[in-house]
Amino acid sequence: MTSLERTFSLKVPSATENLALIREFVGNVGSQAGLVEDDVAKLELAVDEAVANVIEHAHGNDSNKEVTVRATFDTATLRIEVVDEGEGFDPTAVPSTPVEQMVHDRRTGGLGLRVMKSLMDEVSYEIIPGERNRLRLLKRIQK
Amino acid sequence: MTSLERTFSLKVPSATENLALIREFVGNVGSQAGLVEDDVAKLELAVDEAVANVIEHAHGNDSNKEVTVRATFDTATLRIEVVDEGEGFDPTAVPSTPVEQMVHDRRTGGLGLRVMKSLMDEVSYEIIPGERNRLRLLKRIQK
Amino acid sequence: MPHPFKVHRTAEGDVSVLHLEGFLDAHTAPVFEQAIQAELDAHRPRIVVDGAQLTYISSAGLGVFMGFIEQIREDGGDLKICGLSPKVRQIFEILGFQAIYDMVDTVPEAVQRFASTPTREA
Amino acid sequence: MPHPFKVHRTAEGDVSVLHLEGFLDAHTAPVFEQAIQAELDAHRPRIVVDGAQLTYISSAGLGVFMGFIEQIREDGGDLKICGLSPKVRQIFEILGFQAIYDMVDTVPEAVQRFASTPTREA
Ligand SMILES: Nc1ncnc2c1ncn2[C@@H]1O[C@H](COP(=O)(O)OP(=O)(O)O)[C@@H](O)[C@H]1O
Ligand SMILES: Nc1ncnc2c1ncn2[C@@H]1O[C@H](COP(=O)(O)OP(=O)(O)O)[C@@H](O)[C@H]1O
Repeated sequence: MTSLERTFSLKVPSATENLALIREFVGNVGSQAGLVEDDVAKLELAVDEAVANVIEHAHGNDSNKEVTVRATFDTATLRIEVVDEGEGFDPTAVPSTPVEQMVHDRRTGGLGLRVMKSLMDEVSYEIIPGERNRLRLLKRIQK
Repeated sequence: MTSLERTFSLKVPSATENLALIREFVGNVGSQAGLVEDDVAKLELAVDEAVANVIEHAHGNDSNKEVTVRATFDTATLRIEVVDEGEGFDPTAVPSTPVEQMVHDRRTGGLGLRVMKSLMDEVSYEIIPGERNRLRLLKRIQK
Repeated sequence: MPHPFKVHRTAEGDVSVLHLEGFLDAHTAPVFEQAIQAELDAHRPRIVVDGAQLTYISSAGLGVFMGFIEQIREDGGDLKICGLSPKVRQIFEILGFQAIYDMVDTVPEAVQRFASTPTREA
Repeated sequence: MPHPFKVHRTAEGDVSVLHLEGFLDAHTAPVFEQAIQAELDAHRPRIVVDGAQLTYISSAGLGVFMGFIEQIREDGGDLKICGLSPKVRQIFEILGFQAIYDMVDTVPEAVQRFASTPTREA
């Protein structure tokens, strides 16, 4: 008996040096799920953005905290969950400033969310203040 | 404040197709821990042997079960724990038959434990029947 | 994974060429940031970034391009990008960076652009 | 990681050469097992295993070598191993396999061994 759903999870110290390891992890799972090469690359980047935000914004670069990435796939979709224990934020309040304006303002950040949204089929946040914040990314598997 | 110890854990379906992913995981952690290249290769092989045993012997190739690999390092040592929920076994009862005899008997297995022991600095089992079995591998980090 | 990202500097006349190699992410972006800052500190604002060996870029890397371009142009220079693989270029384009940066195929082409159009309107 | 291991077959007279490529572990060992079984089924027990492109081997792969050698020699053939990288060869040696298998550097050398010493005492 084999169920159709497969779950993989990875927990690492909350530090940017682990982004490479996390990309390899989701890349491997993505390949195993049957994503085409181009979609594997998109998945790696979207998860990198998600985890980089947790490390910086939710965990304030405290490497004693941990980041958990969970990946689940069946034949149709691959879903990723990234959970943090930070204070949460209002993703709808993140402004979609044009890049020309951001350049003018000499911004060095503020691009992560839009990258995720353009690479994934669905991006959603579940924010439970003071408890946990969960970002879900979904990629449909091309047949 | 940064503690000296770093812990990484990976949980995947108990199936041999995940051995490659597990090797990459421990390889990445081993490099980050500061193991020399040759020791990283030894670590990958030892963990592969440990997990292959769990998949085959403890979990009977049931991919609905899960394997957890935990890696912890400080500046001196890298420790790996592989936990299974199988029936356990008596590692001291595994015979150390000479390979010449095994060849004669047309054995296709029985080499995993000796591979682990020759590659790692310490190999120990903690068997709690009916509860969980934990294999620990330890590799000292060369300075 | 030791040293997943490197910057190697060469020069063509008064144009500095920064050759990027490997993975440019939130972990390695500070290395790139320092390399550009070093050019500005040395009053060399004519910069070509050669991405031929750049395997990967995330928004943290793109943020370095975004944060410096105004300063570079104010200093009378520009930053031109060349050699991006289709995979990496795609990420620049998702964010509309082709409207802001000169992107060409090769280092000589990028250096040549400084002769024809020394600075570009920001 | 699709297709991490492959076996490619060539022949030199009545010697079959199996070229292994990639990662030979508990997942991929059955592929190697079937390749050897196919030689025995076709009554071609003179086998060279070329490991020049073999990146990795675990005990599951070594077990294939161990399980077949008696049958191969009984059938009047032998299995000779060539081209192993130092990293892979080290694993064979940890287990004392050099006492059981002829291990040489190149495919021609391995094929040549069949001319000089057609079968080896098991
Ligand atoms: N996991 C998170 N926890 C708290 N705040 C977050 C989180 N993710 C994103 N944010 C907030 O949303 C903003 C926009 O994020 P993003 O588009 O990824 O750009 P950047 O991270 O470069 O600032 C961040 O600056 C931060 O304030
Ligand atoms: N995690 C485990 N659970 C139960 N039995 C095990 C486990 N690991 C090893 N064994 C037993 O020990 C034996 C020797 O293991 P090993 O030396 O790795 O060779 P192999 O796995 O190829 O048989 C196995 O055949 C099995 O009976």
